[in-house]
Amino acid sequence: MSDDIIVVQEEDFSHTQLYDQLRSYSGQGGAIVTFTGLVRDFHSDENVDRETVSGIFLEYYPGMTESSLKSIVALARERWSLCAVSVVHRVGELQPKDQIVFVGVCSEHRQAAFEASHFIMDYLKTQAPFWKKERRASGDCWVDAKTSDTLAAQRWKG
Amino acid sequence: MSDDIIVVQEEDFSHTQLYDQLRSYSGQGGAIVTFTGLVRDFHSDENVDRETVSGIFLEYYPGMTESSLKSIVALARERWSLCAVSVVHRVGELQPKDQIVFVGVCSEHRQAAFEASHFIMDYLKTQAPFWKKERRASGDCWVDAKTSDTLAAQRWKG
Amino acid sequence: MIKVLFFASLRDKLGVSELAVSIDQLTAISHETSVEVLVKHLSSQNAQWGDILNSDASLLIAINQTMVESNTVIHDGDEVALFPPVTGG
Amino acid sequence: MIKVLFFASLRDKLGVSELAVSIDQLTAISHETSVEVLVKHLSSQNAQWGDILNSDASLLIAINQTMVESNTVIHDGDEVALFPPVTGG
Repeated sequence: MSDDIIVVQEEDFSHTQLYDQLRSYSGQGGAIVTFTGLVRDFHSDENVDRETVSGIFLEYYPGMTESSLKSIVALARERWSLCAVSVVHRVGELQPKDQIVFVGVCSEHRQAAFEASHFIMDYLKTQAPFWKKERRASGDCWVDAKTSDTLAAQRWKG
Repeated sequence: MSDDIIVVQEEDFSHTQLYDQLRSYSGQGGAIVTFTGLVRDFHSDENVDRETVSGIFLEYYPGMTESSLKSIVALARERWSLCAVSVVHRVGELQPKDQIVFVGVCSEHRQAAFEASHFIMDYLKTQAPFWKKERRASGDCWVDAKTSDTLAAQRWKG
Repeated sequence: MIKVLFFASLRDKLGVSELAVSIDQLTAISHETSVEVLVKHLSSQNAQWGDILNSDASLLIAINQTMVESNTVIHDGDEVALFPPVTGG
Repeated sequence: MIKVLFFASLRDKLGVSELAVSIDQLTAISHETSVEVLVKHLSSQNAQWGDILNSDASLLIAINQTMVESNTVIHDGDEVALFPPVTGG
């Protein structure tokens, strides 16, 4: 538990290094699930056509963001038996195709690893103070929160 | 779709290389989920105490195993919109902590990537012809199929 | 003093990222110094701020870096943050 | 001829991994040459095989590398595989 990695940083992260760490902490774990989010090079929502995005800016709330991620991981550990958890989220200016976020979970069984990593991402998307501004062809624009993300997080309740 | 990687091999695989390939094939995909199964160094089921396992032997049905994996990936592609899928499964003699299986999925949204990779693993566990023999302290023993795996696969139906 | 922080689109619209409010400015409005009272105070400073703060029902609130509801009471020395729904990941 | 393959624990118990059966040996038992008839033929070869093949209701069957039910008809030249439930991953 003390080996959990929870980091907010500007620099890119090494997927290899994060995977190797999870594997080395695996203990009795036989299942590792990783999620990686990449910057997409277009914007789309229900109301507008796709538009090219040349980059994004990620803002956060230093202090609160980290403790929010820790709380989310603690919630996951209450629900599932997990050997190791890693969460890395980047902030600042990012380019299309850049890695934004990594969530990795190692557990004894695959069910727990899949569910816990999915849960952490759904909660991160709706609870952790990060805000995304897209550099669109039509100008910079703060991204609106998505109803689908709120619904995704709600389905873990009750 | 032609870029899908579906391989059965004795050699270890490089998690880094498989992840990098998924990322390079990502297209409009913003979400990559990977699952890795590791050889556990103990045996346990409901009926017996934990027992040390010094290694496993993985048998397969050359030809059928590969086509079974292809069918499972095709089923996943019918259900979810996926940019790239990779499945690598090892066979032969493996040591504790060795990587056994890799399933990686890249898709536009995280929901599809999580669900499709989970689906592929659940189907692989119950449909793909692989058989595991454990080198236990008490002697070699073919592993029994688990009811929990059958139930996990069934929950994707109907 | 109460430290008030604004983030992302809210900060851009208000044109300020941080300001200090004396607890007395809140008790002058109501003896129950809730976040709602803070918003009332800020709205009274500037008509445009009032429009911005009251038009968006989805604004989130944190006191001392923990999410709270708008009826939560603020104490002297607290750090209060107002921000739009989050969009990370 | 029909090529019959056994895998894993079933192969170990039977002591054979592959054998050839003539389609005539099946038509001698029944004109409908299903997998059940093949199992009946194999069981008649050896009492121990009979015990092994009939004791395990969970055996899986593939014809030409596709999973089938036990009432599926076998044709001359087919590859039939019998094996226990799979345990990969």
